[in-house]
Amino acid sequence: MATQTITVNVNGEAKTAEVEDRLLLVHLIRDNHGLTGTHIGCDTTHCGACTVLLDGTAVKSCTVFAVQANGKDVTTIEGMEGDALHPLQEGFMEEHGLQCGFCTPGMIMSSKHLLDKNLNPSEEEIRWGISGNLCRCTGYVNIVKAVQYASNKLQETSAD
Amino acid sequence: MKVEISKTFSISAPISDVWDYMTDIKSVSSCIPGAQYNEALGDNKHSVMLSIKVGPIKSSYRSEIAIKSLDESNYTMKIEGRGTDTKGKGGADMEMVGRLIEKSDGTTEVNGDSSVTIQGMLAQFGSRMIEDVSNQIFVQFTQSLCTKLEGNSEDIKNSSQESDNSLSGTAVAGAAIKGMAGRLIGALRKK
Amino acid sequence: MAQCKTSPEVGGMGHSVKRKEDPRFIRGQGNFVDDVVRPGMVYMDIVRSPYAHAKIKSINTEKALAHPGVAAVITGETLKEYNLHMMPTLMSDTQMVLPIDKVCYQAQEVAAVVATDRYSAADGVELVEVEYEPLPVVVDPHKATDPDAPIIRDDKEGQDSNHIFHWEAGDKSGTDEIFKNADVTVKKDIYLPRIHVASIETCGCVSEFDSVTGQLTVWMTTQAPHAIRTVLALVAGHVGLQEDKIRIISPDIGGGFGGKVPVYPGYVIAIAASVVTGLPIKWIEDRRENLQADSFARDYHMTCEIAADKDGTLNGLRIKTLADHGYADAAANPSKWPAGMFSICTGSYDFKNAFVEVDGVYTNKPPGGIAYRCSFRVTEAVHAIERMVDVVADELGMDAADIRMNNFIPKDAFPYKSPMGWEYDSGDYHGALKLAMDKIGYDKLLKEQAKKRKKGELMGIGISSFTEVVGAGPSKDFDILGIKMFDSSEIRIHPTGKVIARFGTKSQGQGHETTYAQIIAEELGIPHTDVSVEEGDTDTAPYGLGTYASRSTPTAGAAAAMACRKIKDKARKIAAHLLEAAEEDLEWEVGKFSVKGVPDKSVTIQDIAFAAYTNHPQGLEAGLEATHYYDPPNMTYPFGSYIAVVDIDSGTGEVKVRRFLAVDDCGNIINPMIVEGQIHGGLTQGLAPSLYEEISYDDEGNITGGSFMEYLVPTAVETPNWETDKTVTPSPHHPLGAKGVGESPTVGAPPAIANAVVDALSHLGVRHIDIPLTPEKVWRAIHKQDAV
Amino acid sequence: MIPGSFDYHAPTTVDEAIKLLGELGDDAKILAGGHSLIPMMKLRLAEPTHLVDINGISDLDYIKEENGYLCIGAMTRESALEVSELVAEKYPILKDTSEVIADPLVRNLASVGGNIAHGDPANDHPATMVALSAEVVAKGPGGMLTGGERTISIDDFFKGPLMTDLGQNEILTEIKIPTPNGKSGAAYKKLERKVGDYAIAGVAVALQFDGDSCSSAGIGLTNVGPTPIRASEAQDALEGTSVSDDDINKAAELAAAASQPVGDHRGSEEYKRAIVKTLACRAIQTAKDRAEGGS
Repeated sequence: MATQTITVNVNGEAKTAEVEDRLLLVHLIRDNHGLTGTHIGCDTTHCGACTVLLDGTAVKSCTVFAVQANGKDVTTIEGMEGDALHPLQEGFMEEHGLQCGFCTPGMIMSSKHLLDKNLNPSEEEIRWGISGNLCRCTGYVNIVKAVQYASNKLQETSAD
Repeated sequence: MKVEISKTFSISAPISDVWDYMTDIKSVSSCIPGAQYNEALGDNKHSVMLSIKVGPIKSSYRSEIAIKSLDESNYTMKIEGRGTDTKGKGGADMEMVGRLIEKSDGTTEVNGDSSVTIQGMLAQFGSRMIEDVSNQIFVQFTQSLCTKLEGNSEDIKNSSQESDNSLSGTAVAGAAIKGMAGRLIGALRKK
Repeated sequence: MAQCKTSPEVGGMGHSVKRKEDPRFIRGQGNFVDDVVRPGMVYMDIVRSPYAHAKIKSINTEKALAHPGVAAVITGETLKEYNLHMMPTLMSDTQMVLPIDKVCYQAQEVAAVVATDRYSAADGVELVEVEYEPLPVVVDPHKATDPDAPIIRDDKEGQDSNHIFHWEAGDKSGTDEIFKNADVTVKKDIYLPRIHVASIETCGCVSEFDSVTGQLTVWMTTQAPHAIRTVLALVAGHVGLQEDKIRIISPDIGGGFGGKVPVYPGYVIAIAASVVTGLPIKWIEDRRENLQADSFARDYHMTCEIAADKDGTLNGLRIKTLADHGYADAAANPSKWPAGMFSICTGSYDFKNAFVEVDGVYTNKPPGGIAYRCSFRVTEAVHAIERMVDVVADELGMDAADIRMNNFIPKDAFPYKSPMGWEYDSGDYHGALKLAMDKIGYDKLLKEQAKKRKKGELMGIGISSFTEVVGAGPSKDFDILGIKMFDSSEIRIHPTGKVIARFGTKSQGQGHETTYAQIIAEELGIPHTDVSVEEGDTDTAPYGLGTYASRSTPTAGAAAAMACRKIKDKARKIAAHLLEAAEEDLEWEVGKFSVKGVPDKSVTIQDIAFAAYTNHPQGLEAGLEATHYYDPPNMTYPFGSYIAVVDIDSGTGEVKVRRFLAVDDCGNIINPMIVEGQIHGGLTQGLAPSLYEEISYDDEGNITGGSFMEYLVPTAVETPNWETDKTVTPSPHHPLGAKGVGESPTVGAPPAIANAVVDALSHLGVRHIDIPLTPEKVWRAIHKQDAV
Repeated sequence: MIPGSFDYHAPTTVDEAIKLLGELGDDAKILAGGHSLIPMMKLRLAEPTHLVDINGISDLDYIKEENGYLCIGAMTRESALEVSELVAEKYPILKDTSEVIADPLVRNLASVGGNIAHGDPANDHPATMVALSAEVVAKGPGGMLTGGERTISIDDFFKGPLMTDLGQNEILTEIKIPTPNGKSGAAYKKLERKVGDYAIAGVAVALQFDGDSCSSAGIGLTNVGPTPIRASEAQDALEGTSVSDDDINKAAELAAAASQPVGDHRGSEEYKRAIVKTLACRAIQTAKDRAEGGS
């Protein structure tokens, strides 16, 4: 059983762990580091519940090995709130963009990457942008609205 | 899932040579890509290990092959096989009826109808490839058989010896991409 | 909402208050089962059968046990020692927990490996060697009862075929008579395929047994924790698990939709393993296991017939159904209802007579028969009737809206007794359809369609005017394994006027913490923000049957209102004491009692609560709390009219839902935002099986659709921007006038979409296509005319 | 789902990677984007004992024009093709293709080289590369003279399902696409059941015109055979024509005839052939429109 010692910068904090080579990033985050906001829903890269930002890019952490994140930045849902809620978090709450809450962290992380690339996406761009994430409860209408809410708020902030 | 393959091909060799060769499981195994003959189990049964490597996917089937009937007067044989995945992920049953016809030019026509029934992981997750892979195995088998039988008779007798017979892409491969594979591929149906 | 009785601050009924649940979920602070960690916890993983039907010749655990980290391998033989290898199903059939000698479906549990971590457990699974001897497989339910079909349940005494039950409802001879004399009869075979709820969270549990105290605690993905506790006590009482020592905790649930109602073997194995090893054990399914082995929905093969007059008057309905139950009848139905509420199939129409029969059979597939977000088998019934009404309309050259309008049960006929014996509580079907037609511009769409048809473009408009039956249920008719289907609410008001309320239900995303708080706010005038709601812990919550079949608002919601009213009765006594007035001289307005005619002389509910603990009248018990077990007098009958507009690509057969308007009527609404969200979600789960989802099996019993690679859950791209509206027809018997709603759209959407697709192709002679309406099926209907 | 054990190697240069592959032998696999391999490993269909991760090799991620070719480094992410201005302007077929691969999250990691080197006939780039007559650059240990580098014509690259011409110790380093000149256009059309699904079928078309006449045509087909398929007769049927509606229809029929689909739950053989025809018509039309300056 091959192991390595890796250091991953998780939500701004360098965390070191000795891991098996085959450990999946999602298990490093959840089991080793106890950040259980990142979920596992499908194991085959379809549902996106495990989405995190790896060096700023949204990836499905169930399909990345922990060793591949060595020396990199990982942002999880737990890293989204600064002094205040992130506008996306606020948007999901304001627009009723969640029900059971299981897909929500992944949705928020994907949306974060989407807005980082395109601050003012159209409805269609939002729908395509979150098409790597499955939600079984909301029917997506209010998730789209939540992203639009955040987009508006972020544009207001950047205009200030 | 079930894959049925019917195929006809000719071998430039006398019918008796072809019959002798094809009814000898040990010899014929050496033509099947990935097959390794283990031992005779008596009662016309034989143990063969079949390893298939398709890209990063490797699977091995511990197989028992039984000659169910041999009718030399009509050159007809019936073979059954049952393979079990060595990792417990399923199994496959095979049934093959082969018939040889002596042609006037001294060649032998081989008619084969086989069906393979697959249960388990491979049927679940590999189904979109199984038919293509089966076909590839068959094409390679035919080529290998022809090569061995169309050599001289001494070669035939010794041909069951070890050789690299792993499944390779080359058989259908380049042909497929150049749009010619249709000509190589026999009737292939899924039930 | 104009007619709200309470202020936005109080947030009673009709206010779209923000959800109390959200702050934890948007921060990743939900507590789902896989988030539960116990000291010394080990992991369990399951060995599953690659064969659909096979004898087990041997199980060799040696290599697995030798693997580092593996602590134990549990087989059927292990469980047999405790007589736990079999378990009862909800329909009083039996089901294997782990097999002794044979497996009956692909992916069936064969053994379980317990190890120090997930990875070692998964490795152990690979190392358990099982020798099988494949047996002939029964896949097609139509062939299941053939004389030469292998008997799947040869373990059951007297079971000499694969037939499970025959059930019928309605009036056979009366219906046959109508058919004999009918102007017009139509007949169609309609199949609703096997589908899976596929909640994004799979199933799992953490089971912890304290061998000193005998206390068993199980954190479990269950929609019905109390029922689970009782069943566990009944089946495992003999090994010393008694009900007072069993605590089931259903933490946050990542979607249920009925899939988390049954008891799966994995739970039982994990519980047994924790009892045997004394270690806390975590078992979490992966998606393959979830789709391949957990309870399915639908799988009804229906032969439907309608007898009508030439003018389109619907007179008689006959449906004969073959139900594929898999290898055990593990349907989640009330005991007396082996086909659930399928007999609601006369729908929104005033049929003179009807008759249905259902035969259940065993096949080599996983057991089940759960709802997938609908009340027991209502989706099947609604699909049958709503499709068939269109078939009649096509046969007679009538408009799909006209035939509905002409046959609806009129508004003044409620309460309406259906030919099957259901008593519909209230409805206004004409109103809902009219609103839907006006809102979507039905006439304009018809014109557009006519124009497009001339150009060879394929566009369809589909209507579904469904009636649901939800809120099980009256105890005289409904039970789960003998436990009556009431539900409960226990409300306790603290001295400072803050509230803790506990319920026998369990939210899986429906927003109970918010909705129930609003009911209490409505009834007592206490701000919803002052109400904490708890569910899912059997040690603290009052007994209830859980959340499924849209029953929470009809039962537990009603229980909350009734408990509040008990509290109000007592509060009145305390208020009379505080105001030194007679009880009958007091009047209630939101949040306070005042003396009639002297509005200044009043006490708030908060004052009363404080007095209940500090200054209660002599002779009256202290405290201010109440519990109510609500046994509904009837079901509730939400309804709606949906209109779908589709465009079809004739070159590929692809269907695009261009617009979809849903008009729902669920009576009085507690939180409009939440209700609308429920409808959006339900519509998407109606779209999914209409166009995408299906689990099927090949002749050897291999599953297709066993992962999200092949089981096609729609994304935001496939899902249209749902349009919604509502009518409000209160339930006359529910204390709040409310009806269940979460499932209406899942029930109502598929026939709207199917009707739209058939409508788009009707000029080509197409009369029916089974869902899912895959590109190939639609393409064939266009180009090959070999659709049904 | 948990993958089996393996040893992880993270070389930083191509040479180092090749050396490792040579040393580790047949049980070593290259880990590129990982979005085909890792799911297979989690299903334990693939159980390599060594993974050689080439994500840390920095000089494999580029999109540039050079010596008459568009050169794409093997580790270029699919998402990079989607946003590249050069691609959007001159090679819109690559944007067509990358945009329909899996979903946006997968495309953030999935690599163009991996999509081709995996040899999966259901992947989308292979057919596009066939239509564009791309070349694949592979690097292996080789001799002194060549540095182990060879260029493989796309027609010689795919050998069967998940089988390519790459040797065990060779790495696909670059894809070279001839730069279009003059009047030309190309397009990719895919029919999928939903976002993230493999193609029921896909058709890639590249057309070169001499005036109003088609001087050369490339047509590649996705997921209708053991490898991507070049529809040669369909190409021939377009060459020398004005690509009229009749010509398009005829070529599309020949493309359908060239396909070798097997029936599965995505569709029957008959249906898939019909889809090849439909998509071929549409792809040829779009390619023609693009050549004529439309989009």
